[in-house]
Amino acid sequence: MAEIIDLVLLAMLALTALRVIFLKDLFAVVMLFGIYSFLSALIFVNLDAVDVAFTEAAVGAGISTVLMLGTLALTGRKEKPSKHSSFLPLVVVFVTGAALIYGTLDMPPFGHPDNPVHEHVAPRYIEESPKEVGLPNMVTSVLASYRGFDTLGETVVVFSAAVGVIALLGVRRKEEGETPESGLKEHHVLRVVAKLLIPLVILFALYVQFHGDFGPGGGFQAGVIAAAAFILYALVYGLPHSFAVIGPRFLQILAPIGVLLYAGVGLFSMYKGGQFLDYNMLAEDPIAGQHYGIIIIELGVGITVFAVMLSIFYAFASQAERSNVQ
Amino acid sequence: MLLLDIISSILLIAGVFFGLSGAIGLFKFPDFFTRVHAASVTDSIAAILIIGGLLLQTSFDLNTAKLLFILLFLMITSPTASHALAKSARHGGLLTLAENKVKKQEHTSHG
Amino acid sequence: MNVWAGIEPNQLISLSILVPFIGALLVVATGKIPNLREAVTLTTSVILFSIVLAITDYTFEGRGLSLDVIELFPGLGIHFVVEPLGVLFALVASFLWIITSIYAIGYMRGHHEENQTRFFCCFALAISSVMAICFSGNLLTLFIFYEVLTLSTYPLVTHAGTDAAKQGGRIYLGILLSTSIAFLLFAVLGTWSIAGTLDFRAGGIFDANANKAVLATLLVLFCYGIGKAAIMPFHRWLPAAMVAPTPVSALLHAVAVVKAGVFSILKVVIYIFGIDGLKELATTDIMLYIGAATILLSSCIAMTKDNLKARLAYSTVSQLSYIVVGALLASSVAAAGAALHIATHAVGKITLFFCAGAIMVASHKKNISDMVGLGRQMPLTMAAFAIGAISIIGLPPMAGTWSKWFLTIGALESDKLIIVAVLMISSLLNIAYLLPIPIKAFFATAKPHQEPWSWSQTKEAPLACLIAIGVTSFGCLALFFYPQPLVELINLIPGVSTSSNGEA
Amino acid sequence: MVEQHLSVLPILLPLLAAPIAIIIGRSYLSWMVATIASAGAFIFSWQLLLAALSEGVISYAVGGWPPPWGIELRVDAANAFVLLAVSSVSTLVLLYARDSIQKEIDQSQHALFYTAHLLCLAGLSGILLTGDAFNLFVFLEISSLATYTLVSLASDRRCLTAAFRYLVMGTIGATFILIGVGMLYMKTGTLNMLDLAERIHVYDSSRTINTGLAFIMVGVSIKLALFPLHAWLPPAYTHAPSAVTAFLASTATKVAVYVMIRFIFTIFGAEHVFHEMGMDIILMVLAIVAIFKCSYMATVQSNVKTVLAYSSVAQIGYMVLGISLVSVTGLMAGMIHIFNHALMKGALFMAVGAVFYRVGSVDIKAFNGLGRQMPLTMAAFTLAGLSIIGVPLTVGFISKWYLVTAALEQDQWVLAGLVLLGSLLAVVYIGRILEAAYFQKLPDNVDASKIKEVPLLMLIPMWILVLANIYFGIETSITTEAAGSAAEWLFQHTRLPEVAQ
Amino acid sequence: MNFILDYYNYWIVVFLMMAGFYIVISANNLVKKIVGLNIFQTSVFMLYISMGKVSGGTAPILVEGVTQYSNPLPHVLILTAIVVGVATTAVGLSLIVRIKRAYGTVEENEFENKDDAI
Repeated sequence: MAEIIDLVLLAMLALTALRVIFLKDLFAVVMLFGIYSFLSALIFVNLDAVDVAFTEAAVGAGISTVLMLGTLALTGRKEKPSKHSSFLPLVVVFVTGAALIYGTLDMPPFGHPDNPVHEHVAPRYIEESPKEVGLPNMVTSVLASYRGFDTLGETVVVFSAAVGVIALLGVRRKEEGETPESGLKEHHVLRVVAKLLIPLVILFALYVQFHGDFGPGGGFQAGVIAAAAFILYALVYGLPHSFAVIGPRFLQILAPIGVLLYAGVGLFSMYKGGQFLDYNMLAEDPIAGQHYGIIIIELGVGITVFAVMLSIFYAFASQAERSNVQ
Repeated sequence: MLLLDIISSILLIAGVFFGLSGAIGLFKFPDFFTRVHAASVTDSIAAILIIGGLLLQTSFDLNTAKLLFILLFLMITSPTASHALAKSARHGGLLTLAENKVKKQEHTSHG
Repeated sequence: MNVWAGIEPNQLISLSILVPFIGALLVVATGKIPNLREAVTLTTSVILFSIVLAITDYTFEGRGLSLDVIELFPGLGIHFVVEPLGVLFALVASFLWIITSIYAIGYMRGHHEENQTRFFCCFALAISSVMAICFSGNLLTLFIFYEVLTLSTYPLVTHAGTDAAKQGGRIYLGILLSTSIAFLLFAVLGTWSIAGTLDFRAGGIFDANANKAVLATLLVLFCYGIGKAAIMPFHRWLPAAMVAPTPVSALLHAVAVVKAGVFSILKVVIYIFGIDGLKELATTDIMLYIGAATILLSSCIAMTKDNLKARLAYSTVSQLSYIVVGALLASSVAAAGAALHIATHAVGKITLFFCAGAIMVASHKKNISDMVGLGRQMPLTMAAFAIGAISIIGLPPMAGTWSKWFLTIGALESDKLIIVAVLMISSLLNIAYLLPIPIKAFFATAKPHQEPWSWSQTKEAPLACLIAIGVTSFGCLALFFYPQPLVELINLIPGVSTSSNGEA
Repeated sequence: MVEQHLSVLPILLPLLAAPIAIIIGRSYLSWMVATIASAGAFIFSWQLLLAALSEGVISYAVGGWPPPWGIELRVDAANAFVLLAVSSVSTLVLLYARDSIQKEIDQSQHALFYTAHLLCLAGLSGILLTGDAFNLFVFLEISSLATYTLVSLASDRRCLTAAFRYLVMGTIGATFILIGVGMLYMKTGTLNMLDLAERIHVYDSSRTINTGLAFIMVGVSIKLALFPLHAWLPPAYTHAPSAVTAFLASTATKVAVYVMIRFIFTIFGAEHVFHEMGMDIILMVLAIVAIFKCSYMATVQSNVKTVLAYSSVAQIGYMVLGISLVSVTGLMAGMIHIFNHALMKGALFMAVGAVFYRVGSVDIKAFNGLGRQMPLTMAAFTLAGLSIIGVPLTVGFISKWYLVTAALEQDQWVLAGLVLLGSLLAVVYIGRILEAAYFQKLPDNVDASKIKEVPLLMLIPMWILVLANIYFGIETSITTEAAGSAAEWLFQHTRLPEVAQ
Repeated sequence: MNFILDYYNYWIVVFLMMAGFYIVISANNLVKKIVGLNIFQTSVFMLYISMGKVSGGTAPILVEGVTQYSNPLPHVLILTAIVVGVATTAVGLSLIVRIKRAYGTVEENEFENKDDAI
């Protein structure tokens, strides 16, 4: 059964990808990309990767698509027909593809439980992590504890993305802004519904943030969702209003604070005499220590991701407004 | 128990049917507004039916609550979305089929 | 006479390199006051000469001096050793530096040259690196200071700063750097990887079972890598460098650069391959004949040149090949001749260049065709020119005689009659392109009718120049009548002797 | 305390300083923070190198989880040596940047610049120190993102397209590495490098492993701009701000070279890569082509930064050549050149940046007559240029010496000759610039009074690097020992092909 | 048949990767390049996730009575990789916006011939 669903989804993915290649209308291309990543999220669910699916849906189908649309708003939605021949790319792609296919031939068969992947390192995660870390969600315990350094790096990546976007686009300060004519004034229904939804969304974000230890979710997803709430607010009520709620400068403080929070946990454990990010040191009882550590660092991740996503959106949106004003 | 299963599967099948019909309509219908109409069929009635079917599958625990929440959200959001679409299309100056007809006639009568 | 007795002998080496270096710094420091600056130059050169003399004494006493500076690579570093050949070169260089600086002072002032401070500074630097080359104890040291010499003389060549100067400088640097990096460094590294050492050792450093073909290649690489020896086809830089002011030409073509080249070749032949080892290499003869060809060809080219300095330059090319040939003849006597030729050619050629410079300063004449009857104007200069010319040609009673004599004997000894013939023919060619200049200057008459000669019409170069010319031309004579010290020195070189039957 | 955490501190310091720098937001203060952090990283990496030389290898289990379950930082002579080069250059560049970016980057973005620089430093250090294949990918992305930002900070609009091209190429490269690592993981079930090395040999002949190797090699080659994949480098280095170029040219590609060394020798084993896959031939050919093609390209450019950029690609060729010789000496030559080239290129680009600071252009015409106007800067440029050429008593000579010796060890006479011929092209492209500086007259339209020496804060780092060029060219024991023991370490812990034994 | 069942997943994923890769290197419009980049990366993620799958296993969240879990490690790696991907996308897109402002176009061949090559 699972295989069939898998196959169907993969087929749909292939069709989407092909369409993307040949379509010239960039708006449609971006939309198809949204669909593409949503489909892949479904595949991830089908392959038991619920956390990944969650993230992919939130990021690929969500943030990325929004950003791309924002870019299109500034760059125009038509792709010009290109003259240069697509022969060389085809050759490159075929060679690479052939190499990959060649590589797959010795791959362990799909889904067999005795593949080396399931034999060597993973078993400890599956068997020991509930005892060592004490979380039912192994993904979270591996993510936050065993490979916490990776996640610190991930947070820093997000942070540096924010640095890059701000450096490139900057964020128009509120004070220089003109009268808040942006937003969707006349859509009364929308405004009401948005008012209704935003608190719920934020609530949900908090749920995801702190329930991540037990079910799918965690700081990253939570951050994205919370950011989505504010993006909705900004879309409906206009940038100036959302600037009034959370200003870009504040976000610029918030994002690094998340990183510092994360790294601070590591430093504290070092101060306690353990290795960097050794949560066992945070409390007398190692399990409790793991809990504290994971909650705090997830919080750090959440804060950073929220701040970064929102300020990236601000950057793009204020660009769009600037071009509207002009 | 069996009864519940039967009902739920009926609901599900019905939901799937409406979903499909909505999709077909989305392709087949002539202009924007009619298409929005078809689409909204998908995300209103079809969604309700499917979630209802799923509700009957659950053993009335946390999942049930979650499903109900999802239903609630859909009930709020999807009509709003269709409304927003249509409204902005209207603002964009898009006309319905009928209006188009009228316009054409005016053209012919004038010219 | 040894004023340096107080100093630890080995330190004399570092002194001989540091003194000119410090001199250079002082020159820069005193650049504002020309007289002081020139005084610095002169004193430095005198001090240097005395140091070299002291070193010579130790050498005659048979005390080998050596000095380890720093280790660049495991078991290999900058290392200095005093050996007779180096001492010979050092003597020539340091002595002629005194003369050249006397001359240069007169010339530069008489010629109103620009930025003379840079000139004297680089001059001293060049001498310092020459000293380092003389006493270099291994190939690496030799190579390093060979490059330093190239770089420090580059500003001298481009001194004028004109486009011509830049062009000449480009060729000069281009050829010397390229050959040294592409061939010489390659050869050095090859030697290092084969022999495992780069020290200069009597009788060579390669063991008997080293691959002869590779060694033969190495020899070729060395001969061409040492571009300063100006073996054809890598001789272009020498005429190109003629744009430099005359003292520079004197330094380059008589003292420092070219001699450093042939000296390096001699060093390589004697201490890396070993004169006996040379006999077994296939390429020795090839290079030998290339050298011989260089002798003849460049002599012929020299004849076609009307510009005096250009002609002298080509004559230098041919004279250098004498030394190369002497080295490659693989006979002890020929090697001795080659070594001696370093000295004799130095004095001879420097005289000629001094004269050329003097003529340029005094009468602003560059071309030989204009110098007809110049003897009436500058009799002393022209007389000196004649002396130098005869010495270069190798006729008694001039110094050149001896070196050519030994070379010829060496050629006969290793019965290479062709080389003998080449030497003879080239001497004739020398006569043909050098002697006419003074002869025309004295006896040919520029104007059909002219009043009898009197001192009144003389218009000689500045006194400083004349003194220098006098000293060098006297040197040409002196070295003919009293060559013994040099000869003894040469006989100290292992495997080299002036007596035809081999042992010193 | 410090000793215990020595191997994580060089990453941690810049990583913590970056957020602080952006919170501060003031140009001067964030500069202070960045410089102090980088200097601290330098000190720690120095101690780290000493420790690695004495102890051989230092393993640090992040989070207290033993490898292969946790992420391990694994320090040996090789990465400690490269780390030292990176952190020292970073510190000098930060000193230099203070004045340099005044002219090139808008005041409001200085804090962002320092933050990005710190992030880049942290990423590079992470790449060097980590012992985990996937963690390496993460830090690679940190440094890359920071790099794209840094490149795009320049005022010239062409920096944008350059940065974008860099971004696309870099991401493709990173994704290739990701694919390769995935294939290794799929076969071995582990990501820890040492564990990989042990388990991988079971599958030496496996097509999956070989494909993984191929993809990793291609990905890394993009990152280190090996010859056919170098298209992104010249524009990026040309249009980035001078301080950025000085930093990137002397660190980023070097780290990529290290990654290649690490993957070849530690993970796959030289025996497999070179002997069975025959990669040494491929690398050697590419390196030779790179040396000649790109040195030639350098001789025909008019923009001096482009000249130096192409020369960098050529110099990378020398490093890869050293690796491809598959001998301790060859690898040592490569490692030494990583360090030495950092010194040369850092100094050269700093000098060029100084020229831009005064003249406002880096076209070769802009150098006309600068020999008189900016004597110190041009002297620095000259010395560093001689070092690139490989003149004795400079570091360039040392690198070349070892490279050629390594070639001759294996009787590769032709190769040795080619290396030396390649350096002749350096004579040409450096010579052109020097000639302009010393023999051309200053153009009449600029007034000589404006063109004077740059501030001391720019000259000092420049000259520190130049003097290092000469010092390490004479007192070679330090670099030789470090690089030598690094090379030996790598060779002891890899399975060797016969040729090297 | 069994062979195909074992590998069809990998093959389709490879096809998807190559589709994305082709878009990246062939597209002339920068936005489309970025889209291709995302498709490329997402497909690579799928490769990882597929290797973590254990047929008959469930999501790696502890539940009583379940013994067969899928491998959590690839999930963790891909969570990180997704974040990296979106970060790159954001920077790339903002570069595109700036390029549009500086050159007035986002078609590669158009702005390339607006400047001299390097």
